[in-house]
Amino acid sequence: MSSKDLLPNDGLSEIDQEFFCQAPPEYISPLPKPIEDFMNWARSESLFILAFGTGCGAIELRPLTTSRFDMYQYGIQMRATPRQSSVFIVGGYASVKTLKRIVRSYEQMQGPKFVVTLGSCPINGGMYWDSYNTINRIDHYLPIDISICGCMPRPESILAGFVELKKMIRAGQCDGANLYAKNFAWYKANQKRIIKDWNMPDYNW
Amino acid sequence: MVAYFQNPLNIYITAMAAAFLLGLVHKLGKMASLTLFYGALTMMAAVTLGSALSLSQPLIIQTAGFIAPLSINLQFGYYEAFFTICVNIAALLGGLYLYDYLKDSVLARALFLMLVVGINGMIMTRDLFNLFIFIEITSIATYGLIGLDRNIKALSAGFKYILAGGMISAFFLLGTALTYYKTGTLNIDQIIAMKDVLQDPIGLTAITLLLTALLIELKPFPANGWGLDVYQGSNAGIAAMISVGVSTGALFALYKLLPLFPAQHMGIISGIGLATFFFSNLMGLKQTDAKRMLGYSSIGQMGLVLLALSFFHTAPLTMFLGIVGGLFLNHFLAKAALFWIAGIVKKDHIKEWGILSQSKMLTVVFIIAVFALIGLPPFPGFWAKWQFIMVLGSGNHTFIIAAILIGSLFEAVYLLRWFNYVLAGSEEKLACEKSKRVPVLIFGLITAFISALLIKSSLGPQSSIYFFPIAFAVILMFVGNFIPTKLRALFAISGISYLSYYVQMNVSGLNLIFAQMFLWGGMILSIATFYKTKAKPATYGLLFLMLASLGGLVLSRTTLEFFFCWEIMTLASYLLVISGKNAKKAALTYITFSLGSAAFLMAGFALSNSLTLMGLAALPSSQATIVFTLLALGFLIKMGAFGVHIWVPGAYAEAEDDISAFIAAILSKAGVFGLFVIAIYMQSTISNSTLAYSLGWLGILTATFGALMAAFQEDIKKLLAYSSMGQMGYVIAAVALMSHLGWVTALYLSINHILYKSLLFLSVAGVIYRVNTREMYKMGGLIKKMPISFISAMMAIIAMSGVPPLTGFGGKWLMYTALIEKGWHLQAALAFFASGIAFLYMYRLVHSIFLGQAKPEHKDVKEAPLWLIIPQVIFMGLMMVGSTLPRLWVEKLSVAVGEFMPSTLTWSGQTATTSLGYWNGFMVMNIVGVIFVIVLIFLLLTFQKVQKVKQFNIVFAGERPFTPETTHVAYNMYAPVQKALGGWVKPRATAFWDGVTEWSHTLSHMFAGIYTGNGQTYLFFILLFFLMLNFLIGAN
Amino acid sequence: MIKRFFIALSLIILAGTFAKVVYNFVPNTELTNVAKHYVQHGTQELGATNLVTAVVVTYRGLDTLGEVVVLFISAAGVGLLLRRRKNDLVTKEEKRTEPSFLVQSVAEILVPLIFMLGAYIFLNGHLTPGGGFQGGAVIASGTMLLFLAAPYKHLNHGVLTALESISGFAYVLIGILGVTLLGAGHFIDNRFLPLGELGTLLSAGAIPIIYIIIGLKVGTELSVVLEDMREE
Amino acid sequence: MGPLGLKIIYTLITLVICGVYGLLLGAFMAKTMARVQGRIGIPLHQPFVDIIKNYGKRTAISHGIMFYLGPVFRLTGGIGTLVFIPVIFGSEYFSNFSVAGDLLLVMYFIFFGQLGMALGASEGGHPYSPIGIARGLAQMCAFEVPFALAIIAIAIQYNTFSITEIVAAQQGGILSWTFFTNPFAVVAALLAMLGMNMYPPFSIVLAPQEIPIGPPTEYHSAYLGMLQSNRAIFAAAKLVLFMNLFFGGATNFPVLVLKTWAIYMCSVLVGAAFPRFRPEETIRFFLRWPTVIGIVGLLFAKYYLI
Amino acid sequence: MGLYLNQYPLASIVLITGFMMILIGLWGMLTKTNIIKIIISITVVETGVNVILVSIGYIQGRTAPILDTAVLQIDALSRVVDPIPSALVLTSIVIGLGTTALMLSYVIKMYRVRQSLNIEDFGVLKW
Repeated sequence: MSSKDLLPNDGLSEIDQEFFCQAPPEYISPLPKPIEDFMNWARSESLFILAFGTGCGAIELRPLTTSRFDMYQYGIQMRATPRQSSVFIVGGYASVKTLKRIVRSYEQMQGPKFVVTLGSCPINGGMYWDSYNTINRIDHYLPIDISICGCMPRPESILAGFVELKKMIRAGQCDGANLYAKNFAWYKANQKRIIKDWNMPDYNW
Repeated sequence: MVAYFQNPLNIYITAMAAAFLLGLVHKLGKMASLTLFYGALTMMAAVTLGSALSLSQPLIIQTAGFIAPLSINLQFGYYEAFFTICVNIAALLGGLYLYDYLKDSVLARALFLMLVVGINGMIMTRDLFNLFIFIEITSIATYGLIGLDRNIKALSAGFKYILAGGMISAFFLLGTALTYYKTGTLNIDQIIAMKDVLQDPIGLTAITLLLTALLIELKPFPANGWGLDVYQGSNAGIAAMISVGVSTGALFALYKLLPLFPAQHMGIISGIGLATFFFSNLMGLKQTDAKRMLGYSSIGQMGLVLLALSFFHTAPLTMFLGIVGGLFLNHFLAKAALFWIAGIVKKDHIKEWGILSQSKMLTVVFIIAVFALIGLPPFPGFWAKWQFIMVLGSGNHTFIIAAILIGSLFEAVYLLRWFNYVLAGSEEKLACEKSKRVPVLIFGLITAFISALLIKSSLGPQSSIYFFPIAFAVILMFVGNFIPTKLRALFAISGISYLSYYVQMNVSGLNLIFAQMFLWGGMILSIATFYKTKAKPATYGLLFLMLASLGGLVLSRTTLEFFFCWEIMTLASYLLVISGKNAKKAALTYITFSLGSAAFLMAGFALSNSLTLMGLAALPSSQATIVFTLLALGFLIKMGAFGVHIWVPGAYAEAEDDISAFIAAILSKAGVFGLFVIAIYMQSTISNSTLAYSLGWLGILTATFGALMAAFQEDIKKLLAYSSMGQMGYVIAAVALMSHLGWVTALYLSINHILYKSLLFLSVAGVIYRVNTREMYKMGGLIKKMPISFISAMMAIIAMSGVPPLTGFGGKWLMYTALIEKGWHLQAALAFFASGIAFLYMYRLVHSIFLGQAKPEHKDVKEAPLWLIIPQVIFMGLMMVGSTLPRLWVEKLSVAVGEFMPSTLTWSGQTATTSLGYWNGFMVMNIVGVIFVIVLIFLLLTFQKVQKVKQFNIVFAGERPFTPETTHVAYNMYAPVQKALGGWVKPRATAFWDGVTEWSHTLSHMFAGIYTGNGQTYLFFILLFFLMLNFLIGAN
Repeated sequence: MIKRFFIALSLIILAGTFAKVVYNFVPNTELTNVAKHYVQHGTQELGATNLVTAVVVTYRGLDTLGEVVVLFISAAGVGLLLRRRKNDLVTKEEKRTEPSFLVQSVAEILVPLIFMLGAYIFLNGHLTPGGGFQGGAVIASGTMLLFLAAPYKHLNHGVLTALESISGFAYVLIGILGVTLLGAGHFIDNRFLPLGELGTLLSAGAIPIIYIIIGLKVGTELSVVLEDMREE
Repeated sequence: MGPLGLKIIYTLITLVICGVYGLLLGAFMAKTMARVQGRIGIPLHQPFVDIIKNYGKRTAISHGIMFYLGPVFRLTGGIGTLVFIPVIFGSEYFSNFSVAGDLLLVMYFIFFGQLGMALGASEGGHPYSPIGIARGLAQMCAFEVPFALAIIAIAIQYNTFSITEIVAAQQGGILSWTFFTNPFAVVAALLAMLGMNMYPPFSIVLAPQEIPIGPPTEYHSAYLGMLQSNRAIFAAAKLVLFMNLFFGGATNFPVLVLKTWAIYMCSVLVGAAFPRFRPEETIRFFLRWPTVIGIVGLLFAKYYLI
Repeated sequence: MGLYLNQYPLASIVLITGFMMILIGLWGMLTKTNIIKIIISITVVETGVNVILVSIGYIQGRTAPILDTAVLQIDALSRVVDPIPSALVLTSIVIGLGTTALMLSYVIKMYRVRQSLNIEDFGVLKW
């Protein structure tokens, strides 16, 4: 598939085309096994969360930084910029409006990157399943690594989820970025179906 | 026939015969009478010239077959010859100029002829009563001619003139009567011989009356309101004749009678002259009517001539002609030309004078005239004023020097403000008859010719060094219209190359270093000027002139040569600045401060009593302190030191972009050179003095405030300008250290400043050329479009900030070492602060222009033109070499300074060692290079995939940026700093100088208030003037 | 008022200065050296019995030439100011009052007499009190009377100008004749003509001629001035 | 292997030691902060893991050449600074390349990395980068004043700019340290160091809550790894410099660790206790008391010590 | 020195009259606003100067310098007054006449333009 067919960037005006990069994401093959394993360990031990509260669940993240839960001891830190983060947390229901920001922020993170969802809504819409405004299945739009259920999940369960995520990373099971690159066309089509005012590039580097 | 031309009496005979015949000949037809008129004028001029040329000794002409005192005699000596030549040539050209005016009225022609006769008579006659008659002839002819314009202005002005004239003639006649009563003769020579008889009350009253009358003819302050009205109200051609002709007659008449005046009271005359000069120019400041302004200037100049006359009326011929004659000639040529031009322009208000710029030739003459009046070289006024001031200096007439210099400055301000209006241009068409244009041009040519002669004669054996470059520059300026830009540039560069070769052959040591800075720097920078497809015609000539004058500065041995070059440099740079698009206001500020600087220099040189620069070394210390202060102030102004820096941003910013580079990089070093010169020669006095200490503080303050102000600029060139000011501050401090290390530092910083300021200004010139704005926040992201410009700017700021490994660090290292070695610790701390502040603006510069967000309108911007890139590459290369092998040049500087004081900088290998520390530039460069490469390789190896992205691919809180303008952080970048330190850089200096301007304008207005326009008031002033004179003479 | 006070004050100071002059003034009892020469040798040298004339016309001839010039340019100035020019708006001539019969008839008688008197005065300038200027002025007064008598009568400008021109030029010419005939330094020397017998009309060299010329010139010039002023 | 080779090897050893030590200090700082807040805090190896992870990122972006080179400049600046400082007094090899220049070189070389980084970050095009840099530069020129005053006081006191000689002059007992001979200068310098280290209350540059996270907003992956490496090395270099100038230097590594740790604690403890200044407050602060203390120190040196 | 008025009454009276005329004329020139009056004042001043000139040339008890039958050449030296001041006065009168004529023509023209003879109305040019 040539990049031209895939990325017309037709949501952008002519002037804007100049300002955005047109390249699609690529599949990046892992390093040789032992190095990759070591790296996976490092990745699992150094989880930088993008501090982007996308939904009501974000309120449950805050206690993690406090002395009671203190996620820092597990190597989990908050980061203010998606460039430096490796974990994206969809904090509960994702509205149509938020989805655009979620997609852009996610795409701006550098791989390997992981997505964690909190609560029921990202899984099936939860109590908002029939809302005109809420995304029902977030994994149609982003490759999800782990979903933590509950409405909302308590901080303890979030921590448990992170522990699970770390295990999965160490096992090399979390390869969302490559998945996204592979199924890019599908994801993009889904996203564009929902987001009507698509005014950003097709892939947000 | 030859005899005809050799007898001055024929001037009168010709004129009178012609004048009487005119009426009759007119019956034959207009052509006939016109021919007669112009024929007579020509013959008069020819007779004057012929008589003057055949003059072997002063000629006494007796009349009526009797020897004086029985009859009236005339004298035609060297002095008379000089003045009559001036007058008669002016009359011929003035008559030509008035052709339009005179062709309709035969009476007017007769009057004009008689006016000339009157003036000639005033000059030549040696009989007191005859002088009275000639004064009356002149006056009445003038009254009549003024009435030619029968409008209310001319009429009321003329009537006031008649009133004043009536009073003058009453005074003169009464004086004559009393003189005759006391001496029994009317022959001036006899009266002078018997002047002891006049030392009683009646005699003194007689003398006072005569002098009052003649002085009033010269329109002294404050009894000169009528004169101003006449200048303003009458036709320009007539005003010109009054200004250059009638005044000449009066001046010479006064000169004749001056021996009568008690020598111990000569100070009164000086005082009158000085007050007239000073106050006229002060009052001229507020003037907006062109002719009245010229009137103020005329009166002022005559005041100056009077002042000179009071000093030199007994001086030998050469000195008399050199000073009084020079000042007079200057006024004569310039004022006639200006009045004539005023008549061509026919606009009262100076704001409407833009129309003049439609005629290039007239504008050139205008400039020449204005510059001549200001006293810039090479025009006659410069030489005369220089000699005059030098003589005053040797007599310790400090007050007079100050008043003259301040008055000159006032004059310069209003004349140049006028020039600005001329340059403003206008849509209106300039109608100019050939008969009016020709005299103006001829006067322009005469001025140029005399100036050329004066260069040759005044500068002595070395003069050709100065003469030929100027000639070359002038030619280059004039051919500017005819040959293509590139060719002119080529000529200029080859000229500079030859000059640099020549200068380097002839100087050594410190001067050689400066010569190389000026000329090599200038040469490389000249390459950049190729980028303009179409330069203004005069640009290259001026550029060459500026660099040549810098070369001359280095060569100069005498104070005159130095000052000459300094002023030429001022002149050339001023014209270069003003050729910028909106540079007029800035250029005015620039030239005002430059002339102020020149005034300080002149005063300093005058008080030093020394003809050579070397002579400065021999001054006793009390005198040396004053001289040093004055000279240093002059140089400091030119360097834009703190407090007198307000010209800096305007001049740098508004000049054309490539010219700014010259001014910042090269021209600012002239002040450094000057400072060095005086520091070297007056080393013994200045070392360890409070003066040097204050100078050091001033330097550091300049650095601090320059940097601070630079940080708050939005205009890229103003930023650079303030930055230059700051950098010059370090140099000032370094020179003030008066230590070996300090001077090496100063040289090092100067050279480094040339390197990085050239880079910055050229880089910025390219940017401005491409994006057409100077506001930094309107640029951004240009690194991708103009990578080389970026690299050059980046190297420049690294060098400027003093970050190793580039050359800047050497400067900082030397500077701090030198400061601390000297014990100037607090200064060193402040310098640290200043260099910290410098980071602010340097970052701002590079970020706002080259980094951040590119603007859509700059989509198609290309790299700067090749011609701008070439010199940048050269400078970058030089900088790299200099950074890597600092010993290569620092040692040379050290040796050059070592001539004057023991070296404290030692070398082993590439390591420089001082008493405080050590520095190995070579090693630093290598270590940094190696580390950099290793780290870079490491980074390259670490990456798996790097995607090149574009400017909007940035983190934007989940959104996307919409416009580059709102995403680019550049405007008011240092708002927090401004909040914290903005109070330090409130425009206090500007406010101060604005205050000075306002005050002088208020004063100007206040004093001008005495000219109520009422003829009676003027008469009253004349009466008071007499009473004052009488009181002064009687009371003493 | 304050202005007047200051004027008065300064005039009082000036009066003080004058008083000092008057106080110190010793009237002459002897002629000055120059005057002595004139008185002793004037008559022989120039042949004029009226020494003032000798001084005016020859010894200080340049002054007189200047004087003529002054008068000439005054007249020219008046003409320049008052005479109509091409582009002037033509104002309607004012109505002038007819002179009385008395004036008219007296003028007819007197004017020729006045002219004659004038001529007499300038012709005898070297012998008796009087001279060119005085004569000229008398002639001009005749013209004045003429104007009063005949308000609408215009003088012939052409003739007057020619007369004036020629007489002026002639004066200069006579001056030059002194130089050409007697050599350098003899400008306006009357002695190129024989001095004649002292006390006769045709004596004193060129002085009578000069005075005739001056008389004519002054007369015409003053007449022209009067005419100009009237015509305005 | 000539002396130069040996020197390079020792320099590398210094680098490694200082790098590790710097990272540990960083971790220690975080840990201390956490303890102050009642948390357990990160494990001490966390910074190492972070760096490894960042170097191991699979993708990266580049905004352009200067963006790319920014971290390179930064790290070069850090390493260079360390290299120009003699680390262990009395050891020829651990004096590294301090023969290339004296204290002034070090002081100005500090800017090398900062300047390069600033330019690189600017090319990223992110608006927060220049804001952060502008704040950083403003803060820098403010804290430079007390620091410069302290440095000059030292230069007066020891009449040299050579760091080795300054350390040499402080040998011979604890009381000959500058800390005791001229406490004013040292206090001024330590106050300046608070600003230099950019911990609260002077953390206006990074200010995660205002301008997340200032200059390096766009930096990630290996860039970030390099910046983190530099942070460790540079911190160590600065501490060594302070130790050398004010605390008598160190004759071996344990002493070095002890002294630098103590110096570091000043920053850490202050940082843990204070909220953040605003930029203009920062500037005013440094130009007020620290400057006064610095001037006192300078005058003290000038008129009392000599 | 001293006051010689008593010794030489005629010359002194004339002299004083001359100075008085000058002062009176000046007063008129400086205070009268009517231009015609100013001109008259000027002529008064001029006349005053001429009177002084005459008085300077006058020698008590002598006659006019015309050498005819009344005054013979031989004793002319002790009989006549100084001819020079007379000559000067003659010239000065003529010059005064010329100036006055010119002034009057100015006045005529000025009156035409402004319809006024007040000098204060002609201050169009000032400062």
